[in-house]
Amino acid sequence: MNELILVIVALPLIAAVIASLLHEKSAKSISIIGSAIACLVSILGITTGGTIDRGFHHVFNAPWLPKLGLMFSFGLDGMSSLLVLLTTFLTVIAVIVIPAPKNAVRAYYLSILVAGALTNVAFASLNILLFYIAFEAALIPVLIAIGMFGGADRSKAAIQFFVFTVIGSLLLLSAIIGLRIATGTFDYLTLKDLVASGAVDPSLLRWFAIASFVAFATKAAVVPLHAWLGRAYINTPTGMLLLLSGAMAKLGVYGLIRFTMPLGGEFAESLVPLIVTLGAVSVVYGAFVAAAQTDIKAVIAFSSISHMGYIVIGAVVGDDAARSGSVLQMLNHGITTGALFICCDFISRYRGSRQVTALGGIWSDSPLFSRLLLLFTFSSVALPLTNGFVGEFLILLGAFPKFPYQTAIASAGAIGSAVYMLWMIQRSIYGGTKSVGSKVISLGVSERSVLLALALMIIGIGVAPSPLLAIASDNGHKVGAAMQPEVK
Amino acid sequence: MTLQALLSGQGLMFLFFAVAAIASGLLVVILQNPLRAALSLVINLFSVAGLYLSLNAYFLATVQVIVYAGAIMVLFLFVIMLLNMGQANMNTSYRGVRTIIAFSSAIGFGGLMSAVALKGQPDVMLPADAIVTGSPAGSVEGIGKVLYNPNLPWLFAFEWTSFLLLVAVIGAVVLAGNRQQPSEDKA
Amino acid sequence: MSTILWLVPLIPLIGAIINGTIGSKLGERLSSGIAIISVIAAFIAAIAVVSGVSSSPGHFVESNAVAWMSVPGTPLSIPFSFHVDPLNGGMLLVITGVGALIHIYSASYMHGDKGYSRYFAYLNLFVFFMAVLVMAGNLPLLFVGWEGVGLASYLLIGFWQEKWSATQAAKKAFIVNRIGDVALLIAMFMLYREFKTLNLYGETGILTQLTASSAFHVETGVATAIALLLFGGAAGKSAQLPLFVWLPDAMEGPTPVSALIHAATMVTAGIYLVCRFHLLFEMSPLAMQVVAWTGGLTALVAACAGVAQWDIKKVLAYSTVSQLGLMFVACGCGAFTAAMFHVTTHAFFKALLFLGAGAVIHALHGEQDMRKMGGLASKIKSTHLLVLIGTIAIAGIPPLAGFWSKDEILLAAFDHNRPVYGLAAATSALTAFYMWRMYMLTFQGSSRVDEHTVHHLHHPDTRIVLPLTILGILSVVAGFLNAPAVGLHFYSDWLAPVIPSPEHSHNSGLVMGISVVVALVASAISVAKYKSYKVGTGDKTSPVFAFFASALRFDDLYAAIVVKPLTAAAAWSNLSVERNGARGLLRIGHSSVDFVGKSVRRWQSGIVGDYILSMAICLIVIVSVVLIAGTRGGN
Amino acid sequence: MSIPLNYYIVLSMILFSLGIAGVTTRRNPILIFMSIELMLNAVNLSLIAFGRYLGDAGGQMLTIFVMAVAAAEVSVGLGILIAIFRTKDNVDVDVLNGLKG
Amino acid sequence: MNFGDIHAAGAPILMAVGGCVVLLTDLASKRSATRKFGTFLAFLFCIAAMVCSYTLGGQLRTAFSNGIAVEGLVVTMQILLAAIAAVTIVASSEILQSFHLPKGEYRALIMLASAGAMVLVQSLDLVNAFVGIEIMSVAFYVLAGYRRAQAASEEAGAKYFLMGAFVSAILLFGIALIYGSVGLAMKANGLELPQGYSFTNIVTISKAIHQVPGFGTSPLFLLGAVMLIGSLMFKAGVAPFHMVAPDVYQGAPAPIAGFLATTSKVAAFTILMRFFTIMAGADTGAAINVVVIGLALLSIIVGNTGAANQKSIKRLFGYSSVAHGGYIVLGLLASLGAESQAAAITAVTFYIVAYAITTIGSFAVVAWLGKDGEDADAINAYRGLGKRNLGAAITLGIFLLSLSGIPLTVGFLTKLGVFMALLSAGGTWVAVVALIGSAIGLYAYLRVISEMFFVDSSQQETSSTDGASKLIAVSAATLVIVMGVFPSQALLPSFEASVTVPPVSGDEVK
Repeated sequence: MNELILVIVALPLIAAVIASLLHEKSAKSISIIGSAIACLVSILGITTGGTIDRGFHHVFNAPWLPKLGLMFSFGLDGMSSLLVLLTTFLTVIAVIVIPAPKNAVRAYYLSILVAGALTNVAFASLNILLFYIAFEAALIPVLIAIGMFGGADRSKAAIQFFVFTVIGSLLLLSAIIGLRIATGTFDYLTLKDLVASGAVDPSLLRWFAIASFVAFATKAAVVPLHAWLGRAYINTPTGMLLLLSGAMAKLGVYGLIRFTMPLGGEFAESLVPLIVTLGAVSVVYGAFVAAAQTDIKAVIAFSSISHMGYIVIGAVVGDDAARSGSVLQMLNHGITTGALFICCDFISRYRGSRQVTALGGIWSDSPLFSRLLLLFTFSSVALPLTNGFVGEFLILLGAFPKFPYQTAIASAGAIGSAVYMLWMIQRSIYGGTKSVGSKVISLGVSERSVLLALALMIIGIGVAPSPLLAIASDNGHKVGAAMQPEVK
Repeated sequence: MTLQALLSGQGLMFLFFAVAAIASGLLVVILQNPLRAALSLVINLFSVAGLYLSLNAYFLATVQVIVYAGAIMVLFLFVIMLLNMGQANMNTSYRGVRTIIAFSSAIGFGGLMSAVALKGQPDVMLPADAIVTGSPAGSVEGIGKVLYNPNLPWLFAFEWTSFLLLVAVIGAVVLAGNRQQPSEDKA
Repeated sequence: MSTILWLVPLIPLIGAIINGTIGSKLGERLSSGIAIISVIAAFIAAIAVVSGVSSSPGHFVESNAVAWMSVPGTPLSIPFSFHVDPLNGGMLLVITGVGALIHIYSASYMHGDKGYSRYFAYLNLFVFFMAVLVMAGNLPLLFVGWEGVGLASYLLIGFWQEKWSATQAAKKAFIVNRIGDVALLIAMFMLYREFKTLNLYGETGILTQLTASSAFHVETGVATAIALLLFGGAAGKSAQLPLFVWLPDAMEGPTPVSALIHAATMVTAGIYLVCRFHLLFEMSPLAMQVVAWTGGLTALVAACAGVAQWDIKKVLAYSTVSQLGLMFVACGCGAFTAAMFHVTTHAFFKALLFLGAGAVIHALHGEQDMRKMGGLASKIKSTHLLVLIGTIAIAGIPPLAGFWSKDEILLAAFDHNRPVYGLAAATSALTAFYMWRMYMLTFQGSSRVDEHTVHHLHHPDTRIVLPLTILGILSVVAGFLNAPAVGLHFYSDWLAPVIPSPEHSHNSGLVMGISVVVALVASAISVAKYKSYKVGTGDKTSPVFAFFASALRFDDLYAAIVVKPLTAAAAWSNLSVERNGARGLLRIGHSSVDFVGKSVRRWQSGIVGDYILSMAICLIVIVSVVLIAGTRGGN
Repeated sequence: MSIPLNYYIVLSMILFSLGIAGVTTRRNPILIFMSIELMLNAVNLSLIAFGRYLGDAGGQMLTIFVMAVAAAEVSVGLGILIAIFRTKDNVDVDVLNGLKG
Repeated sequence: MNFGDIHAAGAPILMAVGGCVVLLTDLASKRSATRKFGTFLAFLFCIAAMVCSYTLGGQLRTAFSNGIAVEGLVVTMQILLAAIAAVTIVASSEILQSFHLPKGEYRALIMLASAGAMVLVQSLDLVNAFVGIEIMSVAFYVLAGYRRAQAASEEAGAKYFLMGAFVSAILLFGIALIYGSVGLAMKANGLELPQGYSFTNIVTISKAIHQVPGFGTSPLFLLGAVMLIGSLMFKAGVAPFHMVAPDVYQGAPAPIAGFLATTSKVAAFTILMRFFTIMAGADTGAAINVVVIGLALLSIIVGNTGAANQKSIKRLFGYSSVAHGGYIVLGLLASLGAESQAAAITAVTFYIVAYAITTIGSFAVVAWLGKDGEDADAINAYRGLGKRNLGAAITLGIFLLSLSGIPLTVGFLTKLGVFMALLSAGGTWVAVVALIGSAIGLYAYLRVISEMFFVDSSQQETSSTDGASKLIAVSAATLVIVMGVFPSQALLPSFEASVTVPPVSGDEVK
C-alpha cells in the first residue's frame, strides 16, 4: 500500500518504454493505458492509508544513495495527493486529446509521460534532494518537447526556458546543501521539526528562504521572474503545455507551501508582504499583457500569470482558508487552463490559425464546442458556481484581513480577466466566419467526452467544492500555524 | 664581510663566472643572429660549469661541458645551419610593444624572487667541514654511489629517465623523420 | 416550507437545463411550454412562500442549509441557504410573476428564431439566478445570483451573436457590471473582517448584528466604506452614474429581454441590495448623501437623454435609468419603503411599456425608429390602449401606479434633501415630456410607415395581448397598495417587519400638488409639440439635442479617459515591459555572457608568445598575492 | 671563508629571469629553446648550490635528471621545429595562429 | 628492492614494457598484419596493468625507498589511466588507418605517456613526479603533433611543446626551491632527514610544514610551492594557465584530444591532491586558499563563457575541460580544510573519474561522426543530427547534459559532491558563483543540443564508419547514466579510499 506512489510513477514510465519500443501505431494506446491506470491509482492516493507519519500517509522509504542522504522517501498529504491526481489526470487527457506530431510519435509520448512521472515524484517526495532532482530533471522532457515539437520560435524558447529555470533551481540546490550540512539530513519531516524547534542557524534559514523563493517563484512565473513564460508557453506543443502550465508551474506554489514557508523560519514570514505584493502585481500585469495579445494561445498563456498570482497570494498569506483555496485553485487552474489550451489547439488545428483576426463564427458551425469553450471561459473569469470562483474567493477572503490593499488590487484583476477573455470569445467564436478554407470543428467521441468531463468537473467543483476543500486543507499548514498562533 | 668573501678564492671564481654567465645570458636574449645567440649560450654554459666547479660539483661540471655545451649545442647549431637561419633573412626580430611588457615582467619576476631569497633566508654559510674537503658527492664515484644505491630514492627515477629518452627518440623520429606514407597499408 | 423555497429557483433551473441540452430537438411549442410552465410553477411556489411569510410569526421563512463552501479547521462555512422575508418576498413575486408573463409573450415574439430553445434556456436561467439573488441567505450566494444574472444578461444581450453590435453590447454590459461586482466583492471581504461571518440572517448574521448594533459596533468610517462599496455594486447592476452606460446598449437584445431584465427585475437588484443593508447605510450620513445625489443626477441625465432619442427602445431604456435614479433618491433620503414600492410599480408599467413597444416593433417588422411610425393608434388598437395606460402611469398622472410611488419618493426628497428634490422634480417633468413624446410619435399624428409595411402589419396574438393586459391592469391598480394620501398603506405594513414605516409627513399635500401640476404641464407641452410631427421638422439639428441624444457624451468621455489609457497601458506593458523589459532581462544576461566570452576568446589570441607572456604575468601576480597573503596569514 | 648561499640563488634567479625574458620576447623557436635552456641552467645552478650548502647529494641528482630532461626536450623540440619548417617555410612562432578564439 | 616494490610499481612498468613490445612487434612484423594484432597486444598490456594495480588493494604501502606510494586513490587512478589508454588505442585505429600514420610508435607513445602518468600518480618523491610528468608531457607533445600532414595538428604540437617546456622549467625551479627551503629549514631546526628519504619527498615536506614553525609561510617555500602548483595547474588546464588547452584539443585528432584531456587532468590533479593534503591544516592553507579560490573561479568563468558561442565542438570541449578543472580545484580547496578533507577527496576522485568517462565519450562521438577520419568538428555540422542519426545525437546529448550537471546524469552527482564538500568547508559565496557559472555553461551546451534536435536541416545522412568510437561512445553514455542513477552500485565504494600521507609523517607529524 505504501508503494502506491511507486506504482503511480512507474506505470507511465513502463508504458513509455514499451511504447517507444513498439510500433508507432500502438504507442498512443499503450501510453493511454499506462497513464490511465496511474490516474486511477492516484485516486486511491487521496484516501488516507498505509504508514502514517506526521500528517503524511502512504509513507514509503527506500535507500537510493544513503551516503549522500538521498532516499526514495515518499509520502502524501491532502495537497500532494490532489496535485498528483491532477498531474496524472492531465497526462491522460494530454495523451488522449492532442494528436502526436507525425514525425516522432514515440519521442512525443515518451517526453510527456516522463515529464508527468517526474513531476509526480517531486510532488510526493519527502526528501528534499529527491524533490530537487525530480524538480530539475522534469525540465528535460519539457526541453525536448518544446525544442522538437514546438512552435516557430522553439529553439530559442527551449533554451531560454531551461536556462532561466535552472538558474533559480541552482540557488535552491545550494540552500538545500547548506541545510544538509547544518542538519545532516535531507529528510523533510526531520528538517521541519528541527526548524520548528529553532535548532537551525537563522542565517542559513534566511538563505534558504531567499533561494527557494527565487526558485519557486521562477517556476510559478511570479512577476518579475516570469520572463521565460511567454515565449515558452506559446511555443510549447499543447500536450506538453497541459503538463507544464497545469502541473509543473504548480511545483512552484507547492514548493512555497511545502518548503519555503515551513523551512524558511521567521525570515520567510517577513518575506510574505513582498510575495503577496508581487502576487497582486502579477495578477494585474498578467491581465494587461494578456489583453494586448492577438494570439489566443498567448492570451491564455499570459492569463495564467494572472491566475498564478492569486494562487501565490493564497499560498503564502498564512491563512488556512486562503491556503486551502489556493491548493484548490491549483487544481482548478490545471483543469480550466488545460481545457482552454485544448480548445485553442482544436481551433488552430481546424481553423488553421490562432490569430483572432482570422477567426470568428465558430458558434454557428459547431455549437457544442463553442458552448463548452464559453463555459471554460467563464470558469477562467471565476464566475460563481464554476470552480474558478471558489478558489479565488477563498484566497481573497482569507488574504484580505492581513493585506487589504494588495487583495483589493488583486480582486480588480477580475475585471481584467473579463475584459480579455470575453474579447477573445467575441472575436473568435461569435460573428461570422472570416478565414476561408477553414474546416468545421468536429469533435470525435474521445475528444467530446474529455471536454464534457472537464466541463462537469468545472461545474461540480463550483457547486460542491467542500470534499476537495476538506482534502486540500490538509496541507502541512500545521507548521505555518505553529509559526503564527493566531487563527481566526 | 661579503667583500672579503668575494675576495677569497671561491669568491673570485664566483665573481668572474657570475659576470660572464649574466653577460652571455643577456646576449642570448638580445642577439639578433641565432648563430651568435647560440654561441653566447655556449659561453653561458661554460661559465655555469665553472660555477659548478666552485661548488665542488666536478662531475656535473664535466657533464655540463661535454653533454650540454658539446652535444646539445651542436645539435642546436646543426639545426640552425640546416634551416640556414644564419642569414638575417629569417625574421627573428622582437615582438615590438610586447617586448617592453615582457622585459619588465621578467625583471619584475627576477626582482621579486631575489627579494624573496634575500628577505626569507639568513646568510647560509658552507658547513665548516665541507670547506676543507669537497663533499664526496661531487666526484664520479660519489655520484655513482648515491645514484645507484637501491636504498636511496634516485634509482627509480633514473630507470624511468631511460623511458623518457625512449619517448624522446620515438618522438623525434615520428616528427622529424622524413617518411613517405607506406602504401602497402591499403593492401 | 423549506422544500418549497427550494422549488422557486430550482424549477426554472431544470427548465433551463432541459432547454439548454435537448431543447433544439423539442420544437418551439414544447420548449416554450416547458419554460413557461417552469416559471409559472415557480410563481406559484413563490406565492406559497410569501403566504408562508405572512403567516409565520417572525415574518420570514428559511430553507435548510446545504453545504457549499466550507474549509475544515476554519470558521468559514458557506452553505446554500435561502431566506425569504417581506422585502425579498415581494420582489420574488414580481420576478416570477412578470417573468411568467414575459415568457408567455416571448413564446410568440421569438417565433421562428433559430435560437428559440436557447433563448428560453437563457430566460429560465435568468429567473433562476434572479431568484437566488433575492432569496440568498448569505452574501456569497447573493453574489452567485448577482453575477449569474449578469451572465444571463450577457447571454441574452448577445443572443444574436452574428450581430457585432449585439456581442459588443453584451461584452460591455458584463464588463461594466464586473466593475460593480468587484466593489461588492471587496465590500464582502470587509464585512467578513468586521462581522466574522458572511451569513445575512440568523442570530450571528450580519443583519442581525447590525440590528443589535449596540452589541456590535462598527465605526462610521468603516461603515461608510462598506456602504459605498455596496453602493458601487448596486450602481453597476442598476445602471447608475458613473456605470449606467451599458443599459442603453443592452437594447440590442430581444425586446422581451429588455422588458424582463433591463426594466423589471435585474436592474432593481441594486435597490434591493441597498434596502437590504439599509441599517448599514443609515449608519453613515455620507453614504446616504452619495446615494441620493448619484440617484438624482443619474435620473436627470438619463431623462435629458431620453428626451432626445428616436429609437423607441432607447427612450424606454433611458427612462428606466432615470426611474432607477429616482429609486436611489428614495434610498438616499431614507425612504426605503418608497424605493421598494417604486420598484414594484415600475416593474409593472415599464414591463408593460417595453412589451408594448415590442408589439409595435413586431407589428412593423422590427422597425424601431419612431420617425418611421406614427398614426398607429387606429391600426393596432389594443396595443395602443395599453401603451397609453403605461404612459400615463409613468408620467405620474394620478391615479395610476406611477403617480403614487413617485410621489412618495418626491415627498421623501422634499423632506430630507431639497436640492435632490429639485433634481427629482425636474426629472419627473422631463419624464412626462419624453414619454408623451414617444406616445405621440408612435401612435398619433400622420403615419410615416411605408405602404408595404402598413398593409402587412403583424397583428398581436393572444400570447402577446394577454400579458400586456394583465400588466396594464396592474399598472392601474398597483398604486393603491400604498397610497397614504387616501389612507392606504398595505405595502408599508407588509414591509414593516424589515423596514420601519416612514413617519407621516405634513408636506405631502404640497408635494403632491406640485408633482401633479408639473406632470400635467409637461405632458401638455409634449403633446402640443409632437401632435403633428413631420420628419425633418425637428430639433435634431440643434447641438443641445445632439448632446442629449448622446447621453451627454458619456461613452466618448469613458472612451477618452478610461478605455484609451488602459488600452495604451496594455499595449505598453506588452511591448515595453514584456517584450523589451522582461525578455530584456534575459537579453542582458545573454549579452553579458557573450561579452565575457568574447574577451576570453580575444585573450586566446592564438599566438603562443602571448600565452607564455600572460602565463608569466599571471604567475607573477599569483606569487605576489601568495607572498602578501601568506606572510600575513603566517604572522 | 666562503660566500653566502644567497649569492648563488640570486644569480640563478637572474639567469632564470633572463630566460623568461628570452622566451617571452623571441619569435624564433630556436631562440626560445635556447632561452628555456638558460632557465634550466639557472635551475641546475640553484640545485647544486642548495645541495652543496646542505651537504646533500640530492641537488646533484636532480641536476642529472634535469639534464636528461633537457636533452629529451631539445630532441623533440627540434624535431617539431623541422617539421614546422617543412610545411611553413618560415620559422616564426607567430605564424602558428591558426587555432585561436 | 624486492618483488613487492616491483609489484607496487607494476602498472606503469607493465605499460612501459608493453609500449616497447608493441613498438618492437610493429617494427618486426609486416605493417598490415600488425593493425589488429598491435591493438590487441596493447589492449592486453593495459588490462594487465589494471589487474596488477587492482591486486595492490586499498591499504597504503610505500616502495622504492619511499619513492612511491600505493593506496586506494592510486589504484583507482591507475586503473582509470590504463582504461583510458586502452580505450584510446582502440578508438584510434580509424585515424591511424585513414592517415597511414605509423601505428607502432603511436601505440607505444600512448602507453608510455600513460606509464608516465601512472608514475606521477603514485610518486611520493617529487623527483619521480617530475620524471613522470616529463615522460607524459613529451609523449603528449608528440601525440598532439602526430598528424604532421595537418597544419592544425602540427600547430597544436608546437604550441603544446613550447608552453610545456617553459612550464617544466618553472616546475623544476619550484622543485629546486622546495628542495632548498625544506633542506635549509630542517637543518636550521636540527631536524634529521629520515633515512631513505630525500628533501624532495612529500613526507619530508609535510614534516617540515608541520614541525618547523613558520615554514609554511616562509617566502622561499611559498615561491616554490606556487611554481609547483602553477605548473601542475597548467598540466591540468586550469585558468589562467589553460590557454594552450583549447588549441591543443581542437588541433589534435579527436581520440588523442580525449586522451590528452583526461590523462593530463587525472595525473595532475592526483598529485595536486597529494600535495594539498600535506598542506591541510597547516598555516600554508591561508596563503594557498586565496590563490586556489581565484584559480577555480577564474577557470569556471573562463571555461563556461569561452565555451559559449563556439564554432568548433572540440574547442567547446576544451573550454569545458577548463571549467571542470575549476570545479575540481574547488574540491581541492575543500580538501585544504581539515574536517572536510575526506569528503573533498572522495568528491574530487569521483569527479575526475566521471569527467574522464564523459570526455572520452564526447570525443569518441566526435570521431564517430567524422567522415574517413576527419573529425566532425564544426558545430553546425551537427544541425538536425537528431533526424539523421538519432543514436549519436542522444549519446552526445547525454554527455552534454552530464557536463552541465543535470540530475540523473553523473555530472550532477559529481557537482553535488564537490559543492557539499565546499559548503561544509564554508565557501558559500564561492559555491554560488560557481553555480551561476555552471548555468552559463548550460547555455553553451544547450546550443549544441538545440542544433542537434531543434533545428531542421537539409544535410544528408552521414555514413559513419568508425565502429570502435561508436562502441566506446555508447558504452560511455550508458556508464554516465548508470553512474548518475546508481553510483553506489557502479563505482562509489572504491572512492571511499582517501589519500593518506605515509605513516612516517603520520606518527611524527600528529
